[in-house]
Amino acid sequence: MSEFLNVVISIVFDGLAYAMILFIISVGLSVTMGLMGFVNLAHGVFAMAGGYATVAIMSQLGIGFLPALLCAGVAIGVASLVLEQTLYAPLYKAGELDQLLLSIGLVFMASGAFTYFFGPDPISVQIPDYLHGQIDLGVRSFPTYRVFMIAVGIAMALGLWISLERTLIGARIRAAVDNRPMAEAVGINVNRLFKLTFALGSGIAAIGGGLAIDILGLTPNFAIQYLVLFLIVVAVGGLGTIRGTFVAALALGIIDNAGKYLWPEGGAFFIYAVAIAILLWRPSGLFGRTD
Amino acid sequence: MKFRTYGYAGALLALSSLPAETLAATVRVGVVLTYTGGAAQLGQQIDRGMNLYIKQHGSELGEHNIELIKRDSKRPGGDIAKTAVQELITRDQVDLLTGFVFSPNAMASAPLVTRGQVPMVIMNAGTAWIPSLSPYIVRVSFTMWQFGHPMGGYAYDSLDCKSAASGYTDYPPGKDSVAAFKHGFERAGGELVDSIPMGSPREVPDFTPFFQRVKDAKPDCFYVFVPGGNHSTAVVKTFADLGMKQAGIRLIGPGDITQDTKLQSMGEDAVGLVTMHHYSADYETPENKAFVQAWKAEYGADTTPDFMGVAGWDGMAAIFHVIRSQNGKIDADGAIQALRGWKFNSPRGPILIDPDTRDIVQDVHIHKVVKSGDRLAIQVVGTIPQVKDPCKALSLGKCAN
Amino acid sequence: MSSQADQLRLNNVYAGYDATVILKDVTLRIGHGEAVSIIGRNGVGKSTLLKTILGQTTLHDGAIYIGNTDITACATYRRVWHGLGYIPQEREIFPSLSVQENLTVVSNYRQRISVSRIYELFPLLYERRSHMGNQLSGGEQQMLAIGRALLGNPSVLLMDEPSEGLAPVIVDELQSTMRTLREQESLAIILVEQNSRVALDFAERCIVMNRGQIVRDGPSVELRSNVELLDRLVGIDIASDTQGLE
Amino acid sequence: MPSLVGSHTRRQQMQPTQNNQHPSRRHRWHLAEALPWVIAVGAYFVFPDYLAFGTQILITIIFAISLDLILGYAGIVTLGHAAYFGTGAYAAGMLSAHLGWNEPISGLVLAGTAAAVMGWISGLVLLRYRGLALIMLTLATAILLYELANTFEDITGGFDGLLGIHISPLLGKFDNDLWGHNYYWYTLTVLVIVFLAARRVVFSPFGRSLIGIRDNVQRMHAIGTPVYRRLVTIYTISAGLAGIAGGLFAQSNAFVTLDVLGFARSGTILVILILGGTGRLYGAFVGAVVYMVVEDELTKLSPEFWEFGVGLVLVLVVLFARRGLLGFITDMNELMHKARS
Amino acid sequence: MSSTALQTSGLDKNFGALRIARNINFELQRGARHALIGPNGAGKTTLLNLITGVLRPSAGRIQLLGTDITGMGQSKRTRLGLVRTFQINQLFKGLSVLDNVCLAIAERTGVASSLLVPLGHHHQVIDEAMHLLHMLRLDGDAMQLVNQLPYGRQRLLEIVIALGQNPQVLLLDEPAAGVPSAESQLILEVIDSLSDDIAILIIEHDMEIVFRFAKRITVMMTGAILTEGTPNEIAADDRVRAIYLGDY
Repeated sequence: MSEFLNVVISIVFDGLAYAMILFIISVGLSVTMGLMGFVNLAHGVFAMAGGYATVAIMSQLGIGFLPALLCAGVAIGVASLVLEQTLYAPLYKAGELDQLLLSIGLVFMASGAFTYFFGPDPISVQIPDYLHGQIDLGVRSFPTYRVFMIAVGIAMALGLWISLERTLIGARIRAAVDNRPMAEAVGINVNRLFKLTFALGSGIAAIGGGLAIDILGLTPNFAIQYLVLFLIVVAVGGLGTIRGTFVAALALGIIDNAGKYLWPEGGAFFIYAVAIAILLWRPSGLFGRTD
Repeated sequence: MKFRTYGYAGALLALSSLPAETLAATVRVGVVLTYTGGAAQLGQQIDRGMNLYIKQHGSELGEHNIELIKRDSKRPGGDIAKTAVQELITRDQVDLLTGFVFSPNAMASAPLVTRGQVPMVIMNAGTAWIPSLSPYIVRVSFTMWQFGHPMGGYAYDSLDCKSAASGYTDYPPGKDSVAAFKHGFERAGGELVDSIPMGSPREVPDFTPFFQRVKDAKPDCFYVFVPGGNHSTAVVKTFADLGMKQAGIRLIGPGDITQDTKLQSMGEDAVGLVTMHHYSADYETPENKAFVQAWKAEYGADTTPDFMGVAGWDGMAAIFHVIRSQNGKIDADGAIQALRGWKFNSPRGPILIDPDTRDIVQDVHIHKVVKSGDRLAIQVVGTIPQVKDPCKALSLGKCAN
Repeated sequence: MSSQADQLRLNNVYAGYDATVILKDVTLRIGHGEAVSIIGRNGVGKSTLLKTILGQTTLHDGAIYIGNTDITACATYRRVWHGLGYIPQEREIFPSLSVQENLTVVSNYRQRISVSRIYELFPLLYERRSHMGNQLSGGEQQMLAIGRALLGNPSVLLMDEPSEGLAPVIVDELQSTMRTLREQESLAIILVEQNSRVALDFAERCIVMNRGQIVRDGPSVELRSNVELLDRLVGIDIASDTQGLE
Repeated sequence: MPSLVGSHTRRQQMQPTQNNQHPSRRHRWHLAEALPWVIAVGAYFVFPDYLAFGTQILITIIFAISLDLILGYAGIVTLGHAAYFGTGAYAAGMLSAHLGWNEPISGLVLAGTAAAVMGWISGLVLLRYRGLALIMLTLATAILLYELANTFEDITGGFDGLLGIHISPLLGKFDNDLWGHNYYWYTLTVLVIVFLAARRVVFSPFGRSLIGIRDNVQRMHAIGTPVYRRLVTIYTISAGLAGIAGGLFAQSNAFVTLDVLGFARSGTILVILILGGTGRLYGAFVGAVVYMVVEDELTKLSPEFWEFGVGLVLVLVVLFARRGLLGFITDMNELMHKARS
Repeated sequence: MSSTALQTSGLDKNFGALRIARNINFELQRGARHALIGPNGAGKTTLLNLITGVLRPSAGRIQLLGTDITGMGQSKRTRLGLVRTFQINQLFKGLSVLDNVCLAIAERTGVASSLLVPLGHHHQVIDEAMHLLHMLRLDGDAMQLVNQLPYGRQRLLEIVIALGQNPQVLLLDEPAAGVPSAESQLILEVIDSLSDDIAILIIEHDMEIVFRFAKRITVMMTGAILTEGTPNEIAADDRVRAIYLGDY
C-alpha cells in the first residue's frame, strides 16, 4: 500500500512540476488565440528568448537567477510588443493561413538568429544553491527546484486568476473575449488591451522559458521542439481561458508522467491519445466556449 | 558566418613556388552534418575539429588542395542526407564523403556510396553494423558496444553492482548501448532488473518519471545512455534532484553523460560519476594537450573539444592520409585499402582501423569525475587497451549476420 | 456651417456591411437634449443607422460629428469617449462578468455618473450586483444595458428596441426612468423602436425610415393623431391594402 | 473555410481564379498551363546534375496537390497530412522489404490504396470536427501514427529506418540510377497523371460543391448536399494521392524512416502550399519549387544559419504577397488590367 | 394522397429554461400561398429552422408530404423537396452567379457527386441555370462574382437558387427585405408565377407584399401561433393590429 502511495505521490508531484512549465509557457498563447483569434505558432519563441535572456542577463549583469528571470520577462514582454506592432497587427484581419505562414517564418528566423548569437550548444543556467538538492515536506523529500517550480506555477496561476477575475483590467479582458464589438461600444480600447495582454503573455512565457532550462534544456531549436505540446495544451484547455489552460496543463502533465512511469515503452503515445480523446469529446476544449 | 570552406591547404607561398609540371589536385570532400535542429551542436563540434586539422596540417598536403562542400542533413530522417549525398556524388563529384552524425543518415546513404564508389569516413554515427553496409565505409568514431560492453563487466567486478537498471534514449544507439551493457553485465554475473526507454532523441524529456521509477526499484547501479548534447546535463541534474545517490544508487554510463562540453554545467552533482569512454579533453598526453590548446586558441578559451571534435580531427587525419597516399587522385578501392590498418596517434590515444571490419579500434578508459580547483575534471582510473567492437567480435545481435 | 446646438450630426452618409450599401444618403441632426425615435419595418436600416453612428459598419461616404468633433474616422471606443452610449437590441450583457463588473468595465472618464447613481436608478440591479451577466432576466438585462451605457457619460444615447420582449409593466417603468434621466442629464436620445406607441410617446420627434432612407422627419404628435399616415408610412396599413387587393 | 479559432470571421483568403469564367470553358486548357510542364521537361536537359533533387521537388508537388484538394478546395486545414504520405511510404517500402514485392508501379498503386484506406478510416472520425479542433486532431493523429511506427519497429525498422528495399527496374528496364534520370521521368509521369485527375476533380460538379462547402457550409446543407460524405470522399482521394507521393518517396530513396510521418513534414507541406497559393492547383508547383530551391540554396550558402533566410522569405511573402505567390501574381495582373482600362 | 404538404404537430423548442417555440401546430396545403407574420422575436425564424432541420425540436413531429422528417438531416429534407431561402444572404460569394445556381441544380439532379467529368460538360445543368437566371433577368450577370452584385440582385439570386432545387415546399424568408422596389416587384411576379403544385410559405414584414400574395396568414407571437386566417380575417383582428401598432 505504501509502495503504491509512493508511486502515486511521485507521479502527481513530478507531473505537477512539468505541468507548471506547460502552463506558464502556454497561457499567453491561449489568450492571444482567444482574444484576437491569431494563430501564433511563434509563441514558443518568446519562451526561448526568455531562456536565453535569463542566461545572458545573469552573465552580463552578474545578478542572480531570480532577478534575472524577472528582467528577462520584462525585456521579452516589451520586445514582443515591437513584434506585435510591426508584424502581427497588420495580419489581424488577414486569413489564418497567412498568420500560420508568418508565425512559422518567425520561428525559423528565431532559430537561425539564436544559433548565430548563442551557438547550437545547449545552454545551462546556474541555479542558486538554495534551490538545489532535496527538501523534506513531511511525507517525504522532494527535489527543491521542482517544489519551487510548482510554487511559482501555482502563484502565477493564482496571480493571473486574481488579476483576471478581480481587477478592472481583468474584467475588461473578459468582456472583450465575451463580445468584442460590445466591449468597444462601452469605450474599451480592445486593441490596446490586447497589446497589453500580448506583452504580458509573452513576458510570462519568457519567465517560463527561463524556468524550464534546468529541466528541458535550451537550444535554438526549443521553439520548434515544443510547439506541438503548447498547441495541444491550449486546444485541450480551450481558447482564452486561464482556468482551461491550467487544468489542461495539469491533466496532460500528470498523465504524461504517469505514462512514462508506468509504461515507458509507450513513449509520447499517452499524451496524444488523451488529447485526442478530450478533443473528440469536447472539440472546443475543456473550458472553451461552445457557441 | 561561415560559407563554404575552400582549401586552406597549399599556402600561397607553396603554390607560387611550384614547379610548373607538378599536377596539383583539388580533392573535393562532401561533408554531411546536422548543422541545424536539435543536433546542430554535434555538427558544430565535428566541423570545428575538421577545420582545425586542416588549418594546422594543410601544408602537409603539399601541392594538393582540399575543398569541403558542406551540406546540412537537418534531421535524422535519412532522406535529406541521402539526397545530399546523391547530389554530392553526381553533381559536385566529390572524391570522399564524411561527417554523419545520426546513424540513419549514414545507413540511408550506404547504398549510394557503394554504387557511386565514393569512400565514406564516418565521424560519429555509432550503430554497430554500419561499416558492413558498404565496402566503402570506414569509421573513425566509436561503436556503442565499445563502451557499454566493458562497462557491464567493470560495473559488476569493480563497482560492486550486483543489480542494475538501465535507461536509454529510445533510438538505435540507445538500444545498442543498453544491449551491450546487458550482455557484459550479465556475463559477469549481474542482473539487469529494468530497462527503460526515455523518449526520442529529438527533444529532452523531463527525466523525472523514468528516474523515479528506477529510484523506487532500488538497483545498485543505474546505467544511462543519452545522445551527446542537450540530454546529459538534465540526466545528472535529475539524478541529483531525486536524491538517488543518497538512496545508494550509482549512476554509470558511456562517456556521453559526462561529455566535456557539458561537464562544467553539471555542477557538484557530477562528482563521483563513473563512465566509460574513449576521449576527454582532460587527458594528459602531449598530443591531447596540444590539441586542446590549439582548439582554445582557435575557438575561444571558454570552449572545449569533446569526443565529437576529436572525431572530426581524426577523420580529417584519415582523409589526409588517403590524399597523401594516393597523391591527390582518389580511387575508392585504393582509398579503402590505404585506410585498412591505418594507425594514428590521436589526441585520444593510439587508434587503428581494423583491416577486416573497417571499424575503429581504440583504448577505452574508465572516467571518474573529480573536483579540480573550481572546475570539474575527468580522471582516468583505468584503461582497457585497443578495444575492437565487441558486437562484431562476439557476433551478437544484428552483427551476427 | 455647424450649429452649436447640434449634439450629433450625420452628413450624407452611405454605409452598410462590406461592399453592400444599406444606408443611402442619410442626413440627420440631433439637438441638445433632444429625443428622436426612429420607426420603420424590419430591415429598412434602423439598426444599421445606429451601428453606423457607433462605427461598426462600413462607411462608404459621408461624415459624422458629435458636437463639433468629426468622428468619421474614429474607432468605436473613441466615439464612445466622445459621448456615445449604446444599448444594443439583444442587450449583449457580458455573460462572464458580474452585474457590478458589467458596469465598472465601462470607460468612465468624466466621472459624472457613478455606479451608485445607477444603483439608485435601478435598485434591483444593486440586489443582483454579484450575479453573473447570464443569470439575469430580460428586464434586469435591459436595466443593466441602460446603466452600462449611462456610465460612459454619454451626451447621445443610442437605444435599439429596448422594449422588445419585455412585459408592459417593465416597459412603462423603463420609460419613466428614461424620462427622469433625460430631464436630469440633458441627454440626446435616439430610440429605434418597432412599437410605434412606445416610440411616439417617448420622443417628441419621429423619423420614419424605408429602404435605407429617411422618408419622414417631423414631430411625433402629427403621427400620433394621424394613424392613417402612420400606417401608410410604416407600411402596415392592413385595412386599405386588403381592400385594394381583394 | 471556417475560422480556425474563436468566432472572429474574416474575409476568405482563398478565392480561386477562373471562377467567373463560363463553366463550359473553364475546364479547357490555357496556354499558360503548358508553362510548368515545359519547365519540368526542360529542367531535365538544363540541369542534368540536379535530377535527384528535381525528383524530390516533383514528389513534393504531388504531395502539395493532394493537400490543396482538401485545404484549398474543401477548406479543411490539417497539420497532419504526413500521416498519409508516411502510410504510402511505409506501404511501398514494406511491400518490398517484407514481401519481396519489388515491382514499382503496382507497388505505387498499392501505396496509394493503403493511404486512401487510412484516409477514409481517419476521415470518418476527423471530419465530424471543424476549426481548431480539427487541426489539433489531425496533428495528434499523425503523431500517434508516428509513435505506433516507432513502437512496432520489428515491422517498420523504427528510428533506424526500413532497410532492405529493393525496387525492380521500371517496366523491367529502367533502374533507379545514381543520377536519377529514370526516376525523374517516372515521377514526372506520375505527377502528370495525378495532376490530370486532380484537375478533373476540381472542375467537376463534385469539385465545385467542395468550393461551396468551403465558402458556406450552411448553404450547402440547405441545397441538399451531403456535406460530410463529400468531405470524406475528397479526404480519401487526397490521402490516396499523398500516399502515392509517399510511395514515390520510398521507391526513389529505397529507404523509409519515421521522418515520413513527422510533424515537420506536415508543417512544411502546409507552408509550401500556402506559400504558393491555395485553391489553384498550380500553387503546389510554385510553392514547392520556390521553397525547396530557396532552402537548398540557402543551406549550401550557410549550412548553419539557413533557417533565418527561409523564415525571412516566408515573413516577406506574408507581408507583401497575401494569398501566396500565385495570389500575388493574380492581384498584380488585375491591378495592371485596371490600370490599363 | 392527402392535400397537406407540410404539417407540424405540437412543436416545442427549449434552450434551457427558455422556450422559444411553444406547441406549434401548423399546416401548409399543397399549392398554398401562405404568409407567416409577427413582430421581431415572435419565433418565425425559429419555426423555419425547426422545419428545415437547422434546429431539432424538443418535442413534437414534422411531416413533409406524408413523410415524418422530424429526425432527418437538413440535406435530406432538401432532397425531398423542402427548400428555403435565407433572410441574410447565404450565397457563395467567391463563386460566379452561374456557379451558384449550378451548384444547386447539380445537387438536385444528382450530378454533383460526379467526380471526373467537368461541370462544363453537364450541359443540361448549365442550360437550366441560364434559363432560371433569364427568368429573373440575371442572365446578364451570370459571369459576375456574387460579391460584386448589388444587394437587390443578390436577393434575386437567392430565389433563383431556391428554384434550381425544384421545390415542393418553398419557404421564403423575407425575400424582399432591402430590395429596391423595382426588383421586389420582380420577385413578387416570379413567386406569383410559380407552379400551383408548389406550396409557398413566406415570412415577410412588408404588409403590402403579404396581403398581395397570401391566401392565408398565420400570426405568431412570443413563440406561439396567435391566430391564423384569410387576409380579411387577419386584417379585422384587433390583436394583430395591436401587435403591429403596439396597442397592447
